Amino acid sequence: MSQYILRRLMIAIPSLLGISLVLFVVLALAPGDPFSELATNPNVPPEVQAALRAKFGLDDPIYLRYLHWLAAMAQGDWGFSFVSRVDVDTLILQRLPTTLYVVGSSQLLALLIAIPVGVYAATRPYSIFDQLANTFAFIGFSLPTFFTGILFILVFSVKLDWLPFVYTEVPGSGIKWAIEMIRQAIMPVMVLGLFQAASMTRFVRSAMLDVIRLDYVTTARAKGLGQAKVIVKHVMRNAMIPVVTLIALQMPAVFGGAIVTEQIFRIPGIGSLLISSILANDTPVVMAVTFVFACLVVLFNLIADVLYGWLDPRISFR
Amino acid sequence: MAGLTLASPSAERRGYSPLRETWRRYRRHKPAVVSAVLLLLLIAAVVIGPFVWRVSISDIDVLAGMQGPSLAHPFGTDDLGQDLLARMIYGGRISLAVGLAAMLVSVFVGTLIGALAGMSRGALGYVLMWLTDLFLSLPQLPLLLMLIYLFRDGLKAVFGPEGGIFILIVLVIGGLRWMPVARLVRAQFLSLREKEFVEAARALGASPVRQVVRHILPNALGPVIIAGTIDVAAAIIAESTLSFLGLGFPPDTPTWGRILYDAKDFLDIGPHWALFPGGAIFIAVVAINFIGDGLRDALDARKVI
Amino acid sequence: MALLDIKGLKTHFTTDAGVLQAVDGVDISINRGETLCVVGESGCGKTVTAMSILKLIAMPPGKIVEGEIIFEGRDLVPLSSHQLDDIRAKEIGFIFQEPMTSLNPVLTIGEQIAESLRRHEAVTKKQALERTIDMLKLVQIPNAAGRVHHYPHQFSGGMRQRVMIAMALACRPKLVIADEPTTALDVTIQAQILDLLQDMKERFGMAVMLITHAMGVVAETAQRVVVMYAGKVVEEAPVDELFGNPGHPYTKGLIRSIPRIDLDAEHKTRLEAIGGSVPILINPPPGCRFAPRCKYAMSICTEKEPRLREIAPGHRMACHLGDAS
Amino acid sequence: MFDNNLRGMIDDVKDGRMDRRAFVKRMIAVGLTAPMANQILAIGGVAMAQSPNPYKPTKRGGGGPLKLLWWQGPTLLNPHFATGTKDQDGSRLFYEPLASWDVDGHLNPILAAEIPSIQNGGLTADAKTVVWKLKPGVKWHDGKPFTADDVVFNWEYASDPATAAVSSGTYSNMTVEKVDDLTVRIKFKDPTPFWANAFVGAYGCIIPKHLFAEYKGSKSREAPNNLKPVGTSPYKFVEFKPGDLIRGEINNDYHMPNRPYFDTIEMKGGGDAVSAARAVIQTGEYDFAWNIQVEDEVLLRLEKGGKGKTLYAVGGDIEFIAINFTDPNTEVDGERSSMKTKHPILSDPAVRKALALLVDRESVKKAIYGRAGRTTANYLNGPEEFVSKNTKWEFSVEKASALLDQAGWKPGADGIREKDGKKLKLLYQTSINGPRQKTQAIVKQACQKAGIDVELKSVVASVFFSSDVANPDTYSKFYADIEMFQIPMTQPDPALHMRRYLSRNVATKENKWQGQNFPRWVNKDFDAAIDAADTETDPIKRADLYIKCNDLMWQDTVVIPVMHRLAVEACSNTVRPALSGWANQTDNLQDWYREA
Repeated sequence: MSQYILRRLMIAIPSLLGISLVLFVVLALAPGDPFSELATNPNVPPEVQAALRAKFGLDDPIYLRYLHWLAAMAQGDWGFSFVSRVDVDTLILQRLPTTLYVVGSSQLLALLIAIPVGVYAATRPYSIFDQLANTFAFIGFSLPTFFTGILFILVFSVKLDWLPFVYTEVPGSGIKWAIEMIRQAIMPVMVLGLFQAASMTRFVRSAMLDVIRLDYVTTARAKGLGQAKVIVKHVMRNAMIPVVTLIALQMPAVFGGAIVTEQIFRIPGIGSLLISSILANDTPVVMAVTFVFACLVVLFNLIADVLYGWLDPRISFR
Repeated sequence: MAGLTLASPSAERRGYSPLRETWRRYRRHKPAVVSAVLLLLLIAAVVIGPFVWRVSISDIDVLAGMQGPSLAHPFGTDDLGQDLLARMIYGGRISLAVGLAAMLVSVFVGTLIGALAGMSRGALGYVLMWLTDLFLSLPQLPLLLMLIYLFRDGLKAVFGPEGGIFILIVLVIGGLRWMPVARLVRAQFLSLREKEFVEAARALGASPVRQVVRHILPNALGPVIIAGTIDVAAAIIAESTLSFLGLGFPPDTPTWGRILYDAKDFLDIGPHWALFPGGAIFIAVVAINFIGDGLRDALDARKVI
Repeated sequence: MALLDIKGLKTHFTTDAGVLQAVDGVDISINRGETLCVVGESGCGKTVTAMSILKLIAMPPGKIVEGEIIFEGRDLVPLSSHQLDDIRAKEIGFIFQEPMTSLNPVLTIGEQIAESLRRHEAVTKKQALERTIDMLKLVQIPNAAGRVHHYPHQFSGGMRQRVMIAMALACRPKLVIADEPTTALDVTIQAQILDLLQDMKERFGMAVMLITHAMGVVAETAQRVVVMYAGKVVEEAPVDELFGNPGHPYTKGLIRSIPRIDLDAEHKTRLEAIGGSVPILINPPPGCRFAPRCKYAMSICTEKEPRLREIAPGHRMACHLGDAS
Repeated sequence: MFDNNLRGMIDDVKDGRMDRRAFVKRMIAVGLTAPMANQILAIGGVAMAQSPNPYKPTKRGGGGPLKLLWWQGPTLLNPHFATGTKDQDGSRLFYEPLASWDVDGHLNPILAAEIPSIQNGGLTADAKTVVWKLKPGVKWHDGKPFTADDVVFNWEYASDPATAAVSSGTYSNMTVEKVDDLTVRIKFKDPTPFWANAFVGAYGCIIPKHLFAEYKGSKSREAPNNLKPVGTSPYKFVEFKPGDLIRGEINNDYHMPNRPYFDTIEMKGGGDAVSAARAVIQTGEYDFAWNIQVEDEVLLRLEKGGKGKTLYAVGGDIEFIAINFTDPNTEVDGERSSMKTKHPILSDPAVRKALALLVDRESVKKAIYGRAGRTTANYLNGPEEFVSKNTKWEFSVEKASALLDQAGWKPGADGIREKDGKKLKLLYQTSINGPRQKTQAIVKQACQKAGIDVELKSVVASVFFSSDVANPDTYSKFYADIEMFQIPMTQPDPALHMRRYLSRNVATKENKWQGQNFPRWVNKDFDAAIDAADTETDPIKRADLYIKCNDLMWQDTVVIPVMHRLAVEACSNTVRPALSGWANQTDNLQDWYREA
């Protein structure tokens, strides 16, 4: 097993280099200018904007900029944001905890909903509960998060005035501070969690239905283990293999943050940083975020494969 | 019941054809049939609509702004007084086309790459997986920005302003959703190709292609169909999220996603404006998913119906 | 008093094409320590009967519409699946036909056997493991202690069937139902499995209901035989009586279709096959269901359904042939 | 006639026969803005009266938190690097200029002891030198004293090209010398009537020399205090997360009495304009929201049962449609919209006039901008004295069609007009923004009624306003027939605003499309008038010259003004902000307070 992991990691390095090259070319080719806001400001003569572009080497040929980036990256310098004029790694590390906290807990909420609902719906196919679960799943992933986000704000903040909808992270401690932190995270986590739970429920239900019909389930029931034990120990144990792999594949999305939700609730996460940098074509930041994202994708693909092998004894590691 | 071979009725059959058999099993799945009818109705409404409802999509009448459903405007009007029904019909064509085309692109490409990676024993598998990882980590926005910037003029010259951007959007949305399907198919292939029936086919001299098409693929269809049907919803929503970020179709092309986006700030003033596009997307997505369910049960020989 | 007494059991399945009467009024009884064989072509309802005993059929679409299943004086039909759990594997063990798919691929065989022990007997994990290893030795699995932690895909078909037997017998049930345990295995392994079953029966004195479609297996193992056709019992008799003096035309047909290796070349006759095929059990025609394929069919056969009646001590048959005499 | 009449009045004020307020009122009646009227007084020898805002609180602090919402979060806190107004607003929380414009258009001294004028010797008659006297006893947040050295250093820091400061434009062609610890002299190379630019307002904020001295020039980006500002403002720095949150707390030894009122200040970034308005007006979660570019209908609805209202400040920002005088579709030696070409359709003045008639400004106001917009025919809409009265606008499809018919554009089979084989088709591009897209739709429909086929195009803002030479979609390349966007007026003076359209400023490939005259309009009279106004010290003549320039642009339909846009803010009912049309929202932060 460890030999297999080592081999996969060795392959990951050139693969990441290739990915970083393609990413850089895509970003360099994409039009846009971090100093665009200066254009219509009469106080700032155009030469200033051009001088800034030259100073940050925006007009150099692409391969040169990539080599600079790679050399800097090798020495651990993740680059310098044009828009905030601050080192990129401080920018990302500042926002990472928020993303992990909000998006992470929404993924958790999604799982806590999807697995029980999916399993229960699969044990009673076409029952009332199953139909309801299906319908809510469809509602879940057919409404975009920007729509449900605003709906939640209108209902819970404006009409009922239960929850604040502007997310501000103020350092502090104590119960009151903790409660406040939770109160303001409820809506974004709900919006994001329900959206992710929707498609996850359908996968869990489908995986369960595939397994529940198999012979060894009848064998298990013939042992008088009782419905609950049969479902948990025998059916779920098998049905969860593809589901666990799917969850592992979605983990990078946790880092990528939820662009739309972070925009609506003003959550200072990686998602909103990514969007503002992309729209302002702040290449170093976008490059850093997407490169970390690529590393996570490769890492979690490996984790998914290892998980698959560990969970399913039939898969041997060649 | 499992593993029990029921005595299936053996009355003489009018010549067994897989298609008729699939249709017979599909008909068993009530919601799937209802959804198929619903989807056809939706498509018909969107295609024939303009000839029936002749109101233009861009007539601005500021005084008639934000009116609820009425006889003159069955779906009401938006803040510029434009008729929402006409815009929904016009936009529906594009939204449905984007959804379906993107799903077909993602399922086809995903299955192709997944199968190749799943079947290959050597380097090809790793190369394809590298490609999948690459596409998984490409951020959709800058790619779209770059593609628009590089190809828009060329496509516009060939297909006209709207056609050009339509193809671009479909390719980008479809072209960036195949990776999960590819991974799913690869995982299925890895386990299925070890199965005895595939070895048997191989023993009978079946070429790798035949093994894949005739034997492995039909068994791997379940999750692919599920992923495909979820993709349609994701594609329609991705198109609307693009307008949320200010990209996508030119402003005067009212796709459902675009209308929903424009309506989001007026939810408390004119909820009708957001309800119709939201509802339309919901119906389309539910229909397509139930059809997916029906198809999966119909095509899955192991499920006795 | 019989260990198990099935009276007038009817198990029907609602399907698109109508109600499928898979089991339509079956009476079977087994005494303690007896080996009963239930034989018949596939699709005659023998497996559904067996599965109905422990309600292992999926309900819906299946449903026990009528009849009683008296086990040690207690009717199992009204019991809920939850109440049946105390009887499953503890009182009545089950051995399935398809060893390749009847074991959970992701659990070790040791775990799958031990869980049944832990469920029904107050044993600690360690004791359960020891008894599991003993069982595996009993069913002649080499290096049992080593292989107890292996997974099903690491065993051959024959070995897996031995594991199934170990699993079924772990709690010393009074009755073991084996649903065509050897059909999926090749002949040499088949004989070993049948011998193993025989040893187990003698060691634990349990009753065995062996379901098969192979008359050869019946001849070799059964003490009493029940012949089923199209959801009904057509003949029941001790094994020697049945082979010696078969009454029902269907039973005669079955016996004649056994290839005889004991006869020398001249006496060999062409094998006789029974024409036609098993009828559809959706609103079947009145009268005897074998009539369309029966050489001796008379007009009454297509009108009135023959009842089981005794034609010799312990030998019953449902056929109008004897009526006239 | 006009001049001596004015001179008479100035003398009356000087010797007390007429009080200042009466003079300013007479000036506005004549068409001068308050800021300009005050400067005339200053130059005319009358000291500019400081009308302090009616700041009511009688003691410092005790006002609790002040929570601000900027839907574009500031990304850096160094005023000299501030790319957008959002960054200026962020820096202004902690740094202060010598003076800022207040709501009445007066220069309000902040770090300066008094406003320079002829009387106090601060100004010279030839408008070439300005002397600022600094307020004594002012301390930086870290306790160090604020002296003239800091002011001189800021000039050196900004004008050094290696610092790559964005404010270098404000500090070019001048020299700043230290007279003594509390006085500074600015010498302009040539007479600048509008002297109140350096060290005033957003770009005039002063950073401490003792913290930034060794980070002048190329090392400017490493300065630790770029992210931890130490200024002189009423609030001390606590925390900053770029693009998200800025927090500050009360500066107890602030150099103004009874100020600031609030104990802590928080500026939260991100989100969009509508939800910002909701957070202030509907749920009252925040006290103030910046730049609410939202349909008036939505704002009216929010204000109904709300906890806040919208505030408007009149400035000079203009949203307009520019006409391309060159041909964007033919390439001449590698350059489209090249000066060697003439626009096949729009070079005909009749067509331009017709197009102007097809912009339905009333509908745009009603459906989109509402109270935040005023219909206008002028490109120059502020300060008052420069606003021309001789222009008017009209919306009439019939007149437009008639004009087009006379010009030889006959409607073809498909209703689109044609003239010798060419179809009347226009590409109308703008940057992506909700209200703008709706304006495009309104204009497109009117054009279609008049037989003009309009194709709409919208470009991402960072691409549209980019100066990247390779990017075809920038406004300065103007690869379209007409384009629409907004140019703000950042100071109460038209010089910078109008100079853009000088013939010599035309955007071409040679100057890498940096020329500000993107319509590529060439007009000799306009050039002459602008050059004259640059050196004209007599404010009346100067005003007339700019009005003439505005009228020239109107007659020749160089641009079609769509909306004179006001600055829109959302504010809670209890907070009293000090806002001005001529300054950024946080420029007078020290005077904000809350009234129950």
